[in-house]
Amino acid sequence: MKFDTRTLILIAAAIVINIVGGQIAHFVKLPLYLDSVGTILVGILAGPWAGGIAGLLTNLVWGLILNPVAAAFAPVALVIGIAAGFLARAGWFKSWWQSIISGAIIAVPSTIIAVPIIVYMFGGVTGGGPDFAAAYLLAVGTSLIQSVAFSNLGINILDKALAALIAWVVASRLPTRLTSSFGFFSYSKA
Amino acid sequence: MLDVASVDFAYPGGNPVLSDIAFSVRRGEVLAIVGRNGAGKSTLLRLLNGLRQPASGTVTVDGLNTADTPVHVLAHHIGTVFQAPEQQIFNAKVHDEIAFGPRQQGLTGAALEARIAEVLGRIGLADAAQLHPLDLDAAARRLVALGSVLAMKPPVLLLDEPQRGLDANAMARLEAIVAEEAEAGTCVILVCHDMDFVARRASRVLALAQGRIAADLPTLDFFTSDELTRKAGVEVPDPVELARFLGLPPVLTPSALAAKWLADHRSA
Amino acid sequence: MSSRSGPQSGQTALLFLPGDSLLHRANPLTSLIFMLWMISAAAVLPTIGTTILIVAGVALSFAMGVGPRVTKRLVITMLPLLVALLVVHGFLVSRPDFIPLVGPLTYSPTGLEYAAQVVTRIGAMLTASLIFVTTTHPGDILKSLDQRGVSPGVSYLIASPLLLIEPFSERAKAIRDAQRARGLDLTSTFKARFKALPALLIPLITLALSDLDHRASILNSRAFRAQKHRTVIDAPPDDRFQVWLRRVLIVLAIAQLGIPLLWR
Amino acid sequence: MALIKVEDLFFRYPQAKAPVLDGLSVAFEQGERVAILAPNAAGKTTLARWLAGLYPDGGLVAERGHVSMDGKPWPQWSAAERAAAVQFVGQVPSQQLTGCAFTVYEEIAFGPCNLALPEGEVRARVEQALAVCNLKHLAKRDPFTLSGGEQQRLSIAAALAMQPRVLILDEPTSNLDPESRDDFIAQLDALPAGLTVIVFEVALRPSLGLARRFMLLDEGRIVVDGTPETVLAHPRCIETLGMTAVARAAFEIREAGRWPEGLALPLTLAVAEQSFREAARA
Repeated sequence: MKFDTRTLILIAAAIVINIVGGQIAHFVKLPLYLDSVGTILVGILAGPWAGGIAGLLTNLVWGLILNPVAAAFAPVALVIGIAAGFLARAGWFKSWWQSIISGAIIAVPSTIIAVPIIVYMFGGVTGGGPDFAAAYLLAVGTSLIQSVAFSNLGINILDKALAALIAWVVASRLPTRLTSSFGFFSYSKA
Repeated sequence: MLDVASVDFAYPGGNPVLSDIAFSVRRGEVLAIVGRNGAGKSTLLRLLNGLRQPASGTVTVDGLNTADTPVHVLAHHIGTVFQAPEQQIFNAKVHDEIAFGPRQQGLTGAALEARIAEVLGRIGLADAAQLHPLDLDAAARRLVALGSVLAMKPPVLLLDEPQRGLDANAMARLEAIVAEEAEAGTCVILVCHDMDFVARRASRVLALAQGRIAADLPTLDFFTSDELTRKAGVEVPDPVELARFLGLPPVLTPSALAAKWLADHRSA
Repeated sequence: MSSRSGPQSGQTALLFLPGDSLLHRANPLTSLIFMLWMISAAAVLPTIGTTILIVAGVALSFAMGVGPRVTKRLVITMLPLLVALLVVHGFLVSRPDFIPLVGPLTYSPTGLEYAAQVVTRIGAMLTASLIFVTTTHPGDILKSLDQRGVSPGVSYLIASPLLLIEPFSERAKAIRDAQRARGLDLTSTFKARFKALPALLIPLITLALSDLDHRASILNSRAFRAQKHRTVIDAPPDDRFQVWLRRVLIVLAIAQLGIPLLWR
Repeated sequence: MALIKVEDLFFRYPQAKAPVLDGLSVAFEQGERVAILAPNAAGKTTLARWLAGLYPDGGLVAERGHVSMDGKPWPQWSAAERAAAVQFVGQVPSQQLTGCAFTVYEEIAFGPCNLALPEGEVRARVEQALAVCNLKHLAKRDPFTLSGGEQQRLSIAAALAMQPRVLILDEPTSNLDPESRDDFIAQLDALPAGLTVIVFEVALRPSLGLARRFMLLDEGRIVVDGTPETVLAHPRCIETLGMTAVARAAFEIREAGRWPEGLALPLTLAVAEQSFREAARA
């Protein structure tokens, strides 16, 4: 797997967009992460492998600058990029509603990868939002692994559907001058 | 229309960027803000449109104190065209980009379309309405950014280096728009490095040096003072220099120079 | 130049702190393998061991001049995890040894023990990573990779995002200001703020893509990836002692992870 | 033999109706300093990229014609050979940085390192480029924290470290304030004499200090090629790019029938006084 120079630069830019995305969510005071918009966008423009690498490296770079814990979740981000790329290849990023469905689909494999990391490495918690949902499910008598899986899946579906929708909105409004060098993008053209 | 009263500004923990700034601009005036890089021009611009607040003193735009008015509300009274049009263009069509501002003002339907058509005509991009703004050349992109602000019909217009990278045709459009706006009573403020452009279009020059006002004079008076232009670190436009070399009365523009020369040599 | 100093060469976005300590001067590979050894130890040690590892790690960080930053990051990251783990395992996950506390609330000593085990384990691993990232400049890691003939594309993918975060963050602010100054309201209803997102994100991404075009030409014209290997200047120094230290640490790490598995 | 030769180049972008370069032919010799003036949308950046060997690239190919250096068309050059032959510096300073060097020093060293030159040679080249572009005091800075003018000097230094024979600059002065612009023009004069420099510009006045050979690029063709006086006085140049202020004043006097026949319109202030006095005597 050897990427051309443009794809390499695209991946690097997507990593930065993932990281700065949180800042933009803060500008509009919305409780969003927006940390996979760049990854999904690379999946749409340049395919599954580029998308996967963008996701993986986002979390590794995050580990270097802000929080090494993010590195533990790098495999999850990898899966998001790969899934987005395959869905784009299958033509599931051609319209806004397809993108929302694609986002919900992406949530499934990413949760499957995330749950064992959360349960076996972090004892079932992440120190973030899904913990409250998981705690509620536990309190009503669900097992730990199920609580983590349900709470993360629920939040992931919302988050990824939204991220995929935003990635689609951005991609569909890009000037052709800037996207013409990405042949893979033609799979997402209506 | 625009009033700046004894304004000081400093970034947190930094040296003062602007001190003791006071001036007002009337309807129909074209004021050029000039000075070296780092003299405080871009900070002053941000104080005028409310993106920054003065540490002391007040800035009043169209009767509104910038300290009590949210930036997006102030935007309807003072329109800013920034240096990099790419930082604000986000629609896939020139038409929609122009429509963004008036829509915020509640304009819809035929009135909106009429406004868009008028602006597209003025910036000379009527044929490009359905194109992606970023597929246009650099000068056209700059004009789209200008158009998106013109469409809001703000009583104060703030243009940051609008002349950059424009060829003769695009420049003529820009100059015509500046002249029309001033004629219509808009107060136009240019932040500008191109002194030929300032000499042709500005009625008054505000020169900043080290965060203070070094001069606030009619354009001709400013450019004919060696001391002030040196202090502000700006080039003297060639026609001003040439008129002086030739012993002609002071002028600002090539046309004025030619006219004075012709008048002077009529007898010859 | 392997130990960078002076505020000018440092990146504000990085956890790295310039300095001249033993770990700052060590070859990045040595630091990396030291970190991996510590992480492997944390994976297998009991609570008491991981606690000692954290204390030792924090002490080491102070000796290396990065103590305050490591401690601060450690506390900020671990506190929410600690609280969540105590609640989840101490009170929520049902266990045979539940003891009534007040009212309907019960707690489990084994659950609390488990929470302590997980917290100290993650804490020790985090301490190891923090010591590594605060004392090792990414530029030096990349030079070590280059030196070992790793493809220049890989170093590009790590270095470029690190360098671009600050400029992009500045750009995001400039875009926000430009949009507000043309009437975009970022303070009104949920729906309006949500609809404002494209106005902020699209310029950022189109600018990134227009950079891409230019940067690709620049990289190509600077012969990026034109040769299989590239020259490394100011390569981080290495010596026989460090080479041997790394070998010993690798063997130790494997043994630590392997022996408990064989035991079972 | 010409150093760079463009022969009947006809190029359009995919999906575009009109060609950007419409059968363009031109040649450049070693050591020449050339300014190519072009109005907006005339094909300026596209031609610059062709000259720099960045095209053909993928689907971006000429329908007709080609560009060659030393008589060898670009596609026959390897990436490393081309990088050592020609360097291109674009318009926006921050976009000319590689984005993978933590210091100014590393930014300049990046290219020579990619050529796998010995470390001593890399250092010698970097030191020389730092000196020529007056960047020694900034060597340890993060490139992205420099001002626009400094970044511009840096991208030229990084290009020079490749020791190219041709340097192509796209609107190098448009993002500079007057002081950095004057520094920059002085810098160009200090470049090695054997280096061919081709500058693309929209603005007339800054370009006058840049070159001795001028061209006007318009609608995908070179319309006129010669001295600054002939190019700037060409009607099409006046129509698309206007005139310098002193030329405009003289032109209006000529329109009034008072400028002597045969007296060239002055382009710069330096010659204007003399011309106007001559016109007054006539």
